[in-house]
Amino acid sequence: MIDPVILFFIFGLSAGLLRSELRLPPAIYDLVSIMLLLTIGMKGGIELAKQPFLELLPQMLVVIALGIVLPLIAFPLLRYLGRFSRVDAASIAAHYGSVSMGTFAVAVAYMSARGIYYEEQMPLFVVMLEIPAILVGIVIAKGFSKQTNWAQVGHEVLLGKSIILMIGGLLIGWIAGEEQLASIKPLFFDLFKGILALFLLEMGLITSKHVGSLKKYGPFLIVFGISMPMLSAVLGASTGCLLGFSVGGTAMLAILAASASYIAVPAAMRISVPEANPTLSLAASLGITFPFNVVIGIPIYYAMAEYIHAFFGA
Amino acid sequence: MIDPVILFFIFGLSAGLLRSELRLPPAIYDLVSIMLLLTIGMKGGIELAKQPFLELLPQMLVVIALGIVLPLIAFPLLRYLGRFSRVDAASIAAHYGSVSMGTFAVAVAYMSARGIYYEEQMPLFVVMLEIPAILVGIVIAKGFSKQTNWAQVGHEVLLGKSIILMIGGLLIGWIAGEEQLASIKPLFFDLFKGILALFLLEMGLITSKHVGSLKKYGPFLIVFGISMPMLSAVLGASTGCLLGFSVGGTAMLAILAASASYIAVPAAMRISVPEANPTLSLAASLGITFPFNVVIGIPIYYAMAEYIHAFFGA
Amino acid sequence: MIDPVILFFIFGLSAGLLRSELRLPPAIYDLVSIMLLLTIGMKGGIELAKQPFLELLPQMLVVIALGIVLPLIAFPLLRYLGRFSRVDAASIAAHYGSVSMGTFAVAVAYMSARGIYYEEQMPLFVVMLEIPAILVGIVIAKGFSKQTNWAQVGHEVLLGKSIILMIGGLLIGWIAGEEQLASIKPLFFDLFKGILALFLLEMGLITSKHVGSLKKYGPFLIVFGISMPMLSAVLGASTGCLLGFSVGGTAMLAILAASASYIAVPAAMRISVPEANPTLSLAASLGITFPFNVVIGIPIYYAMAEYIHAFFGA
Amino acid sequence: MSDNIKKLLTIVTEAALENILIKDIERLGAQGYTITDARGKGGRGSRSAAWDASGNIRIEVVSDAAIASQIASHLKETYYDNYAMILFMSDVEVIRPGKF
Amino acid sequence: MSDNIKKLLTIVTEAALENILIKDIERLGAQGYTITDARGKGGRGSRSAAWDASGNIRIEVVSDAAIASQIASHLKETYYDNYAMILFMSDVEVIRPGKF
Amino acid sequence: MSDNIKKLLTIVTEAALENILIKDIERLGAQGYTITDARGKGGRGSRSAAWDASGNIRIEVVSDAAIASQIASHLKETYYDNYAMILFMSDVEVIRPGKF
Ligand SMILES: Nc1ncnc2c1ncn2[C@@H]1O[C@H](COP(=O)(O)O)[C@@H](O)[C@H]1O
Ligand SMILES: Nc1ncnc2c1ncn2[C@@H]1O[C@H](COP(=O)(O)O)[C@@H](O)[C@H]1O
Ligand SMILES: Nc1ncnc2c1ncn2[C@@H]1O[C@H](COP(=O)(O)O)[C@@H](O)[C@H]1O
Ligand code: NA
Ligand code: NA
Ligand code: NA
Repeated sequence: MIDPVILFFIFGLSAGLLRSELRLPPAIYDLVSIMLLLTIGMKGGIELAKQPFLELLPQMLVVIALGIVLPLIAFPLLRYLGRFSRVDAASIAAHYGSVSMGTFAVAVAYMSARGIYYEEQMPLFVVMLEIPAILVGIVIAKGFSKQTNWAQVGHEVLLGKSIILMIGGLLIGWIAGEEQLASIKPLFFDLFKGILALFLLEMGLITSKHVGSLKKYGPFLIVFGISMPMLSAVLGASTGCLLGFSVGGTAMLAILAASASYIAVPAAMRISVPEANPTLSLAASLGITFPFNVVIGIPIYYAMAEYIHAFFGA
Repeated sequence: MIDPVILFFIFGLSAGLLRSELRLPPAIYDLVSIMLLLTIGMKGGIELAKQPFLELLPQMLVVIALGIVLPLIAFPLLRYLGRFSRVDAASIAAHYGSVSMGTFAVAVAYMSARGIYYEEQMPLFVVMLEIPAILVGIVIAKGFSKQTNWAQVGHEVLLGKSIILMIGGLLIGWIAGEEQLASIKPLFFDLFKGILALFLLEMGLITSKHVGSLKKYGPFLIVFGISMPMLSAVLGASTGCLLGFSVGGTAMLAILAASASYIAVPAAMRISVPEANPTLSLAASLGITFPFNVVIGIPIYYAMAEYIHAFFGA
Repeated sequence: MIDPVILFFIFGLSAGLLRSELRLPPAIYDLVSIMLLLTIGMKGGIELAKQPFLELLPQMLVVIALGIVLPLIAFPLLRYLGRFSRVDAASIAAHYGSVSMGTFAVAVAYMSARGIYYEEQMPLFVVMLEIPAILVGIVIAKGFSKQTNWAQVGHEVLLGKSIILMIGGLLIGWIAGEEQLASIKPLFFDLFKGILALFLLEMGLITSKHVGSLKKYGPFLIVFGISMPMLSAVLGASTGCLLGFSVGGTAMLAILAASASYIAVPAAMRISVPEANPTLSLAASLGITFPFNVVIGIPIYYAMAEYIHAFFGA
Repeated sequence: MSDNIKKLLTIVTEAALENILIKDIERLGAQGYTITDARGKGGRGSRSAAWDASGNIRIEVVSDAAIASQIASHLKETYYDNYAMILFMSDVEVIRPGKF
Repeated sequence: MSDNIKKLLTIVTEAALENILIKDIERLGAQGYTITDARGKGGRGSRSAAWDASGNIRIEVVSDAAIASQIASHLKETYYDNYAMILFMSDVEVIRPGKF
Repeated sequence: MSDNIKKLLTIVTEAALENILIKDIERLGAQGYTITDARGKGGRGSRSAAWDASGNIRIEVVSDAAIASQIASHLKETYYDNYAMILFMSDVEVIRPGKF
């Protein structure tokens, strides 16, 4: 049975494709994203507080390595199979190396609806995975060019809206703990799935605008937008299994690896690699990969995690 | 005892008339309307899923006929008693033939607060009733003029914000069903009356701006704005009784018939019958009929339904 | 243990000082303030309905006197110790004579988290305290000058957004009563602390912008921004004890006295005493006093109330 | 004063016209437009932007003089009688004249 | 260059002044005005529009030259010293000169 | 036409550039700027402002001619190739010429 929040995405997508007047005010899109990011962060923080932080360090390094490897795989595919220019290939690769908060939010809802356990450190990994691919993308596009203002890139990336909200949420959850946060639970936790539904409605509307530009760029982008996440999911699931994660945690890492950024990376690329065409990467990540992942991908990646565990786990 | 959400309307109206600085940002008005429409739609969809759709078809045709008849009654009253120009009379008639979502939302709250049962298909009828009056209004104003871009009118009407949200909600409710929607219940269902209170606060503020322009148009509009809904309610209640509805359902159809549009119809008339003065129809529907209906009308129409049932029912 | 809503304030403040991109859309800030003010008003109104109004009149007069005395104490300190110009000293004095809704909201959360009883009329006193200091400030700045448009000042002050929302909430709570308001409780009451968290996040971001301008105005403003509220709290607590309030009520009056306005008074001063530098008063009330009060002050003022009660009470 | 002088046409009108007007503007040859939300007051009363039905938009079009006056007279004929609308024009210097 | 040339007066100032300024503008004879929300920076520092107290508005008034300069000098005398405010004027061509 | 005639430079571009552009503008000598949010369409397609990544801003700078053309050419060289951006200039009369 399809999750009702996915129905909101399909509804938004259809309304957009039918060119209806429906749109959410930008301020509401902002509110909804802010609440999702804070809640995801807090959920992670609450759980993280329960375990020693130092044990996570090696895992974090492995996850960062995954974030470096993914764009390095995507780039040659795009450059040589897809025949994209160097900068465009680098920029798209960065999108696919990084992660999508929206996909992660849907995955969180998916797991909790099914009561599937996953390791609590996932929100931390989201932050870890968001950043390296951006840096790799810039370096591929421009080399270690003097022209790149690394201080500015660093600021942009670390203090961007989504990272800071997630880190803020993590810290608040960590410091306050579950009991203390009970008083704000009705807003942030109980409304989570409803807020996610509104978010996906808007994502559907936004996606509908990018589906159109797909025609321009031919079938390669469509193929890439589906097969790259599958490949990344295999790598993500293998990494999860290697780190000894539960099936849920393995699936989560697969989902994170499979997801492609459409907020943090486009913003960073726009400033650091302006020669790259933003329509191209958004058409792929928003027009193909995001809908594929939330509607079809998540259950596939979960099955993948089960499969890997059955063979290599335990 | 007056419902507290009505107190919010009165508060907004008073604040507006006192020329206070209070206003809700347009983005919030949008959010609140979107949530009300989605929720009403979903509530209807959940119930519709429980019964065979085909049985509704004849009812739907009757309701559409009601939506055609109402403006045809209103027009001559306005044209010959009220001495309005042809286009103004046609436009106002369209407003009164159509429905007001806000009034319907208050009626939903009224019924559920009193535990009154009504037929589940009401949200479907809202959609059915919204459209015909617009087309009738345009035809009265312009004849079957070649100048009218009917494709554009159709698009405007069917894909307008309120219709699409309600239909989207209906479909989501229908497909997902009550159990599945439990996860988004805290946002959409539990907060419904609170959101309605915010909506009515804003409606009060907006209404206050239209009360002023009533003076300009003399007493006829005031008399019309109260007696037309009463007349429509009688027709609506009779139709409901004829269709074999419960007292609650009969009252609901009376309320729908009595309500006058202030969102979908003004937008459609502005584009299709631009010669009509929008201040005129909004002064009537927002400045008179909406407050009359939500504060006084709903209980009257309910009594009407009981009365009709006592005589003709069973 | 620090309240989690305070963590949101600290998070916003840190994000702002780190110059992150994070900001809440103005429409959301508006929504959040509107909901807090309505809720506080309704809570007060519900309680007020339970007791005879006339008994409150003498208390209200005493509280108004407090609102007149506070700026008269602050002014000479600012003028002669701080060497501010007459208009600047008058304007800052008005800020400190008036109250901060945000601080009151945090205090409400503080008390309810600890189950501390306080007199129900507090929201009424908030309204009483907001106004006199503004008038005193204008008179100190300009004398009873003919130039001052008192009608306009009155309108500005009495119908300003925050006052009208609080009065509206009070009346709705009073008329409807607790039982009737149960239907809107999920939005306004259950989400209160979550909404307060979002509000404080934004307040942290806004505060961060004012911390910077403190450097310009030297250490006097910092000292004043901490010691003036302490002094006011002593007066507020004494008044509370004198009026025979409980420890909670005494602490509340201390907190109200200690808080400094940053919404209503700046707006009124900007129009009525435009020669006063708004950066100066906001740097003090937002950059120093608000954070001091919500993070450290409230428990101190509560201890103060206990102390006074132990000595003079009962 | 060579060919890098173009016309800036500014239109202030009801938000409800947005979709229709941009079709007209493109059809009449403009290479682009910029829209901001606005409120205001004029001969047809106050438009407060408090909600959908009462907002204004402010459209700017940079184009050569012929297109600008064509758009202006089309709008005047089609919408002036029935909609709140004003328009005004001025000369602006642009950097890439070929673009407009 | 006949009587369909009017003045466009643009004022950028603190949002808090909105209600007062539009009274002034109407009293001094303008037939209308258009307002957009803005942010910015000038001699009186940065105005970020992050919340109520720190926003700017941008007011445009089309009128004949006499009224425009009357408004300009009234604003200059009354508000320049104490409020963040700039104003500038230019010629614009209008279509229905009688309207302004 | 004395020294109270200044240049008004208007820039319409992607919202993502806001922080960078205002640094450039200040560095090149402008005494202030005003920004409004906008949407629009041009050679680089439609920018609907429906969410963060697709909004435009409209920046106005009043300054003397030398600074205006310096800013204009800096922007042209640095951003025109890779960003959605237009700019145009006109003369405006200001009241306190020393301020700009
Ligand atoms: N003299 C004016 N100066 C500036 N804007 C105006 C003027 N007159 C009208 N407007 C704007 O144009 C809109 C429509 O004008 P009108 O058709 O005169 O009601 C108004 O809502 C204002 O925003
Ligand atoms: N040189 C300028 N160019 C464009 N806008 C300006 C300029 N100077 C000031 N402004 C705008 O006018 C407002 C008030 O200016 P000021 O009084 O100089 O602080 C600022 O917040 C800006 O929005
Ligand atoms: N001819 C034009 N008139 C007015 N605004 C324009 C024009 N062309 C482009 N723009 C604006 O400038 C932005 C960037 O233009 P472009 O680089 O041509 O895509 C567009 O999104 C529009 O807002
Ligand atoms: Na990825
Ligand atoms: Na009707
Ligand atoms: Na105080």
